[in-house]
Amino acid sequence: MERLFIVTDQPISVEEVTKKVVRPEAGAISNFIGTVREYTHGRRTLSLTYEAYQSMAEKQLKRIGEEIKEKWPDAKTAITHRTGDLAISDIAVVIAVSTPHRKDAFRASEYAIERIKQIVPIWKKEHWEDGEEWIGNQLETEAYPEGKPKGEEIYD
Amino acid sequence: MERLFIVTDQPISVEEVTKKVVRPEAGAISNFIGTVREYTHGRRTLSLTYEAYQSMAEKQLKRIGEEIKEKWPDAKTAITHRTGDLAISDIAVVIAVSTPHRKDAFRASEYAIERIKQIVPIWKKEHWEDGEEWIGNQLETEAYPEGKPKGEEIYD
Amino acid sequence: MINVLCFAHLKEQVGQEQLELARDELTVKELLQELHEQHSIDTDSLIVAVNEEYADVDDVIKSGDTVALIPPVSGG
Amino acid sequence: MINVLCFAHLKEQVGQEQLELARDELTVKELLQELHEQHSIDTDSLIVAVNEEYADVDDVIKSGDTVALIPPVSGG
Repeated sequence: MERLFIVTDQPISVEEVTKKVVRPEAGAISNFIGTVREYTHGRRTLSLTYEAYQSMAEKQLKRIGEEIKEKWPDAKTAITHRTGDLAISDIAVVIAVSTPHRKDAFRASEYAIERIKQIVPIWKKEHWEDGEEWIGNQLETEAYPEGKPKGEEIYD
Repeated sequence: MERLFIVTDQPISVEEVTKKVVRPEAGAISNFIGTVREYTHGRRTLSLTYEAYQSMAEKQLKRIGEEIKEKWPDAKTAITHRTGDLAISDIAVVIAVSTPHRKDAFRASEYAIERIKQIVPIWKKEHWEDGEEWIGNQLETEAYPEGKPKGEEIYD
Repeated sequence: MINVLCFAHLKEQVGQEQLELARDELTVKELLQELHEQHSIDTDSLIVAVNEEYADVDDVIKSGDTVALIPPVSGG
Repeated sequence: MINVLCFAHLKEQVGQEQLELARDELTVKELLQELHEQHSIDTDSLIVAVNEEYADVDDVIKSGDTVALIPPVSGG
């Protein structure tokens, strides 16, 4: 059984993830590839470390695939996320979604990366020239979107 | 000098096209991959033949890259389109756009495939069980979008 | 006995990947209160997963469950 | 002499990749009229490229230019 949703400490092959969603019914594949960016808000990143709650993260990726299937029934999704130490330009995540027509592929692929940033237990530590820090809630919003408990609100 | 805009009769490597746009300033890459779909409107396609006015097609692909640069100044684009005989699930086109942030990558990648279908002199012949035909104007619209002469209107 | 998994800055703060609570049963809310008192963990922005599913504040955790403290995620 | 490139169904219809017109200078519109009359080409949905750039109906084609007949495209 092919594994469509993977969290791994090995480098990710775009080709390999993409191949999983190629099929006769599909005419379009949209990939999203997240790479390590050197500058964020003018601050230079030297490297990143990703840590995951691996078993749950894979479950959540699978859940995103199921959500996509509900919204775009003809879509097939594969996602691989990397963990460990990454250098600038290294690939952190590869999403591949195939659909019969292109618009759905773009929409579903974008949906997948938004959801990853919401509900998948993976954390990023940025290493700068003058320090390092675990980054939380990249969406820079206090309220958590649906599908995930509401954080402080829930537990207050 | 790396060639970013290519029309070729050789199989396309997603990895190779993608690598051209990886760079430290980018955190996001959106690929679009067009594959040969077996069924269109219930009709079974056996194979496709793509023919191109190669030199002009590469110029037009380059033009699309320039249009993207105008709309999304931080974007870098690479496109390879294949010609010749393709089987079901073969890759016809690979687009890769890298940007600092993900939304621009998705938008620009989608823009690129829309423009390819408008202004790049490449033609598709569909081979069915009961015949074959050159397909024109996939957008199924009479009026041509801007950036391309208006067809019959112009010459009437 | 309940095992609690820690990740990211929590793991560094607590100094270990796992905490053990000598309890047979408690709610998520009670767990967070206890962690706050005993380990000085700031539970304000934490979400709790029980057996790899996000849990509600009133959900009951039992001995043998796998509990994880999930700070705001930052993958992708 | 003006060379005219044909693609896709036009190439098959005309039976060759290239047509030759013994003219020194003419407009795109005149070219299309001539192709319609001499080769029965349906020019209704054609666009003309001159030296690899899409051309306007009043653009002038001169001997030595590379002209291409572009049916509606279907790449991607």
